[in-house]
Amino acid sequence: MRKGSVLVLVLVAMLLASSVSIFAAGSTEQVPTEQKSLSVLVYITGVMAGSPPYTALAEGAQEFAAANENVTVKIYEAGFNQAQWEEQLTSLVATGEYDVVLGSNPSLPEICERVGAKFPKQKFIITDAQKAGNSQMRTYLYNQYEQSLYLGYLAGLVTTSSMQHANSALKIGFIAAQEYPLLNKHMVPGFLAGARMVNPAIELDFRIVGNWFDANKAADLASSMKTAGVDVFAAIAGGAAQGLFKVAQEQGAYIVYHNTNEYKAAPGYVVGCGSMEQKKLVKEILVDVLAGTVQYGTASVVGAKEGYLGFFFDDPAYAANLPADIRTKFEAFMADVQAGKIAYTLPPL
Amino acid sequence: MVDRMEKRRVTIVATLRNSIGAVVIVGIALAALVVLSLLLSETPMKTLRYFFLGPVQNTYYFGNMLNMAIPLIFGGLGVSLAMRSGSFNLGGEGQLYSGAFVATISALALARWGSAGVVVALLLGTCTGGLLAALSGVLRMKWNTSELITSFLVSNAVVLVVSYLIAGPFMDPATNLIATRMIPESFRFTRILEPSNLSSALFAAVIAVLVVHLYLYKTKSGYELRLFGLNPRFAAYGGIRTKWYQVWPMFLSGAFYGLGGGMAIFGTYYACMKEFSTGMGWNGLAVALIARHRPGAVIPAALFFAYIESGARNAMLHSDVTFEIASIVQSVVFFLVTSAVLQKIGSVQRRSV
Amino acid sequence: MNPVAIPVLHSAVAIMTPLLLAAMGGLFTELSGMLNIALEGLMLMGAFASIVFTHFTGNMVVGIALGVLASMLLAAILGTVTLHLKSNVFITALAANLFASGLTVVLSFKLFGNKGVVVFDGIASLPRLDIPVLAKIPVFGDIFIGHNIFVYMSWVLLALCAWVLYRTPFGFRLRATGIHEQAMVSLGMRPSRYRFIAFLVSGFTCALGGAMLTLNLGAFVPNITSGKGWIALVVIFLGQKKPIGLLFAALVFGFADAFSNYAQGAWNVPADFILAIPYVFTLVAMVLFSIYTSRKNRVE
Amino acid sequence: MEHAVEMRGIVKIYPETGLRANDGVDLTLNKGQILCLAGENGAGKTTLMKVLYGLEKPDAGTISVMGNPVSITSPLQANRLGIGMVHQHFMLVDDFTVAQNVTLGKEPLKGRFSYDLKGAADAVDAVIRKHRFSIDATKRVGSLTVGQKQQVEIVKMLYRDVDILILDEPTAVLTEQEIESLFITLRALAEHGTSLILITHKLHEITTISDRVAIMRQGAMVGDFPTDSVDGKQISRLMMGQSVSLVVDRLPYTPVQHPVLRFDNVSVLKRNQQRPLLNGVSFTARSGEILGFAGVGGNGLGVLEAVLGGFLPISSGAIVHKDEDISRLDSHALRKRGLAYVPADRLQVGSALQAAVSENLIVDARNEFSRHGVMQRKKIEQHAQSLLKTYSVKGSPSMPIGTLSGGNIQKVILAREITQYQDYIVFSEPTWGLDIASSRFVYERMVQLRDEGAAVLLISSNLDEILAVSDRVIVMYRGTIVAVLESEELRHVTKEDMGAYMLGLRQQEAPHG
Repeated sequence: MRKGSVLVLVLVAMLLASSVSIFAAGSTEQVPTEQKSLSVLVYITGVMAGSPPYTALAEGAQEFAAANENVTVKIYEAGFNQAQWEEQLTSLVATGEYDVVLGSNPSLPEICERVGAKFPKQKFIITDAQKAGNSQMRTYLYNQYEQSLYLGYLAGLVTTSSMQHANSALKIGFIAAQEYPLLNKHMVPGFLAGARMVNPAIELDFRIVGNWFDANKAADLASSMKTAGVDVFAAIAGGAAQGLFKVAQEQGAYIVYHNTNEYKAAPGYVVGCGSMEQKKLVKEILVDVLAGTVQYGTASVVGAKEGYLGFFFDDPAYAANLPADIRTKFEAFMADVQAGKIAYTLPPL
Repeated sequence: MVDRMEKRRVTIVATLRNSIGAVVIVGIALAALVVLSLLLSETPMKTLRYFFLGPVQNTYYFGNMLNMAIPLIFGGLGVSLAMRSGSFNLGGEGQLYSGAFVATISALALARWGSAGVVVALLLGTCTGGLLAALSGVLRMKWNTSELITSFLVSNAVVLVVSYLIAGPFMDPATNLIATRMIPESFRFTRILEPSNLSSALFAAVIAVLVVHLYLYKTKSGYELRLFGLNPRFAAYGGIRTKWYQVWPMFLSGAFYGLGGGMAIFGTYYACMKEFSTGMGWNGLAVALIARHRPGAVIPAALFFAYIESGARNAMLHSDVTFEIASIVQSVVFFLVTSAVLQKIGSVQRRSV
Repeated sequence: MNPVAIPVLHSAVAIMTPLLLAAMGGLFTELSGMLNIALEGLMLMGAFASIVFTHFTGNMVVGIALGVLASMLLAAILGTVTLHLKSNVFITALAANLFASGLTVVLSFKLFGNKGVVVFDGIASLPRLDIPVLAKIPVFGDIFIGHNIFVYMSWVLLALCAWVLYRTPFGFRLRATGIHEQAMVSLGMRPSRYRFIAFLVSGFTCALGGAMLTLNLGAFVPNITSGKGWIALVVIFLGQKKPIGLLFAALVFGFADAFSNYAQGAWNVPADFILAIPYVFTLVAMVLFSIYTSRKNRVE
Repeated sequence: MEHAVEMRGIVKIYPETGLRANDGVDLTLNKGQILCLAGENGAGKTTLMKVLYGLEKPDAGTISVMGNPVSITSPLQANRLGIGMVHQHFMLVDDFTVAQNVTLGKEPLKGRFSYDLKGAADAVDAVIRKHRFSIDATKRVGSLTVGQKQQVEIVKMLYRDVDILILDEPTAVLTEQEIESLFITLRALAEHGTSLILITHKLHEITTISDRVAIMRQGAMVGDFPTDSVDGKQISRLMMGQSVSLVVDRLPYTPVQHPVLRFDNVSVLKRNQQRPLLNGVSFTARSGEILGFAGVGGNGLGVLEAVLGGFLPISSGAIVHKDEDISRLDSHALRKRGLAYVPADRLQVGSALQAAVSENLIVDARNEFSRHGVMQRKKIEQHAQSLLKTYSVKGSPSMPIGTLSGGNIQKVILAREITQYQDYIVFSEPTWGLDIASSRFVYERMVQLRDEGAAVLLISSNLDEILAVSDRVIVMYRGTIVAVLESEELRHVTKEDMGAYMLGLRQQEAPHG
């Protein structure tokens, strides 16, 4: 009891101290902040970790801010629960602190539309999404179908080749963390279509981890797929992709990777990486924002032709990992894609 | 007369002294937060201010905090009922999710029914949650399978199935969110604290607390349920249908989860999004345990929980605190919140039950 | 034997190992009379700390040892708060899980400037063993060979657990604590001490289970345990709280999971349904087992 | 003679209730002596012994053991000082063997870590044989009878080399034969130099076994004599402040009564057990009689209670109540037909300890106290008030029943069941652990019920009780009826005869109740 009283006293003192500090904080808040001409909110619909596009989005904005003194950036990671995205975005927008909200997710336009209705002055610029006709919003859709197409083509070349770990089965694999519309409608069909341009008999083995972090499950899946005859893999699996890299190295299988340079993740086994120029796009967008030349209300599709999707040809691993004949065929195909010579119909999202 | 005044004074003093424990817990949590902020935040003062004052700084945050408490209240009530009967329901996640899903698709199917449709849709969602939980109750009754584990397993499987249904057959083709179509306007609860998300579902939650309280303490069935929970052998001996009370409270528990899920959709989200309820089931359980299975205490426990949660979120929104730091702070609170030793500090006498 | 079955079963043996390890520690707390849902957090702590310490010390054995210590420290906090401050074990264990998931990421950021996947290049892969004796087992031999060292260690540990629980004074006292606390008190022994040790043991084995997850990959992925601690809890119950039962229960789950991995490629069924297989399979196993036990004791 | 134990001025106040359980108590125990510590329930005997055994910390007072002043803070230390205690409620782990229970906390080792199970069994077996107990060290404790379990408890202490042994109401659960052999054991122990303290409130036990008797009342020591210098009346007067006799007045038995409850060749079989739990049991309980069921624990009395209570379905045969077959009814249905029953286990079965007294009082009558599913609080309160008054229970309706003393809990249960009964009522071990005054109260009620015309079924392993109140007696052995004693025979039967039946040494031809 006596011991208890002492404890209570100590704690009450702590309580007082902390509440004083809170009020003190209230007063320090009044310190005048810099005159800001552009304040950007980068709204990450998920977490940056394990997501190259989100990381590039944030880094692009931060690098731009570093280069331009009058630009400030706040990065906010909203987490995976899409039901909470709107509420959090509303809270952020409600502060009125941000001139423009930058995001990258196909579902953001509808959320921003609703938030924007409450805050008519707020502007939104969203990549990886498509929505025209809203005067508060500007969207850029990466042509992920296209990237999957040429990565699929490369996978097709590899699986039909006589490379060391390529087998006779005409089977390629795709491991995804979870299913979502862009994946189901653009990436997976594009990947298969590209491979079938090499050989129409190629089959796709598509499997789901169930979450973005169970790398061991991804490894088990990859292992099982390998047994089933898969020799080239693609993965949209966040942190779980780590399991694929492991299996590829240990059991011998090739990987083509979307959106980022991952040759080093499994040296010798990652044979090709598609690039997505998110950072470049973000910087260009911000230049436009500063200049006041953003065409709100319009939507663009950006792909290889426009120079926002590409391939990491210049990494030495590319030349080291692939035989010359495959590279020649692939580079020719890539040139055709960039020239718009490859015919395909972009499925509706 | 004097005697009565004296009695009241003693009661007040006792109440005050008994609440010292709660103050101690809040104090330690605060202290932990201060320390953590100093360690992990670049702007600790700002962090603290948003953590503590954020949820109450304007109607928007305050309303959202109250709104967050609604499914917690329903879940907390459900778990309390199960625990009072000696059952443990670990399947809240799946029950809430499936309840929300069924309520949503029912609302979509019954779009023309108007307000009658609201009741039917919520009822269907409620029953879905209830039946899922009742399954575990039946397994326990028939073969003594641990309902704690089966409810957990059923829930895990159901979450995946519901997610499939949302992403597959029931997905709204017009949206890029993985979600069902939006429920009709006529099914949505009125917002009561614009611009926040708080809806009239709050009243339903408060009424539910009242109903559960009355049910437990004033009805024959509640009496039987409590006795079964306190001593199943005594209940059997007294002629109480023990088989029923292995199933019924589980049903109620799941039903409240399901209703909470439906309320979240009809009051806040308007469409059932994939995995929107992640964590709500567990939080409901935590609320029930903090409230020590007393329905009346579920409201303050849920508010406390929502306050901590939205304080953390506020600090994340407005200072440099990340989700992870917020969860560390929350964990410190949970380490201490049920401590009997801390709660007893200063208390006048030991209470029974 | 069916050519598909061997890789599936081989994979099942690997998948079951972290579950088995975590379940072993959980068995100690369970037998001491406490439901320990913190296995998940303890695993995560061990997973993170083991690989980080391996990275910094450059020695896997030392790394694992320190990782185990870190997990046991969290277990000690959990035990102290639960047993001495008399908190509800369920809530404190939830807190431990929350704490581990937050702390690992915060530390990962502080140490490596990265909140996501941290790849440790210098770490050698886990040694794989081919034990010739096992290969000679008819039909099933191939299933047991060529696993990493954790797999075999888990079997040794399981035997050790069984020995501790059933052949040492400590084991008897621990079990007595769970069955009849007052009997222990009446003989002058403190139940809380045995429960505390049980917490430490679960910290120990969960850390090993976690270490296998990260060291196997050579990387830390936030939340890498992704529910394995919970499944370990199911394994304890399905295994009837007996060491040998744990082995079979873990195998049931490991098999269901390996089978679902295989089935995703072989069946044309929505992946979510297939991902639900392990839970449904385990549920069915549990129900069948309880039907069996209740039949055995029924009045004719 | 040197004092084995000397306690001076022991004061123990329970902080929760402020109760002065021991108020300056002195006690001395001589070496090799058997001391009976006598007193009513709640007199403070158990508390005093718990202080001696290190389970309770005294607020004042000194203790010396073998002439040395000591402070005993834990049972472990008490063991080290050579003090052992056998609790009234067994502290045994059912899943362990006898040897494992006995050695728990003091296990023999093989090597440095390994528990020497074989060694433990041998060591325990040696203790068992030395003191001529009749238990098997390798048997699971869960499969033992109550008497055997008590032997395990005593062995547990002897294994620890105690020379001062405290036994808390050791005979409460034992049969006559078991008590007899227990006393022989205790005598032998005393002759070997062990000093013993027996807590009891049974007069004849005090006179049979003890060398000295110390009597407590309301937390104070009120007398301490060599046993041969006092008589039963004096002791009982000191214990209760007045003398109470257990003999109950009653009307003579009139045999022409109508049948109420009939068992017709009832058997209970369990799948995993070889021997049937009940084997072809037939009897008829008639109105206006007390039908006693005697037997040693583990021979079917408990099973009979479970069957009567509707907890255990029967495998074959029939149970008939008022010409209706009730064999298949569970306790819910039986209660609806008016079953009233006082269970043996009043804490685990007969009450919900954390629920209020008033809630405990209406469990089988809850329909009468609710309308349209809503409980009628006022009515329940009044009902409780009046019953508490009638049965002179010390306590209030809103208190959790667990805060009452054992005797008062039993009174609440009696009150509830007696108000509820319609034409038959089952009493199982109704006075287990109760003091004389409370026991007498129970007997009076039973006789009153019988005189009112109820069929009273009394299941008891206490032979004195059976013989004191039964009109007819059925003796059970291994699940079968071995003897039926009609009221005529009961007058002549000796305890030894009964014991022979109960132990299966003798059997009537084709007994039929």
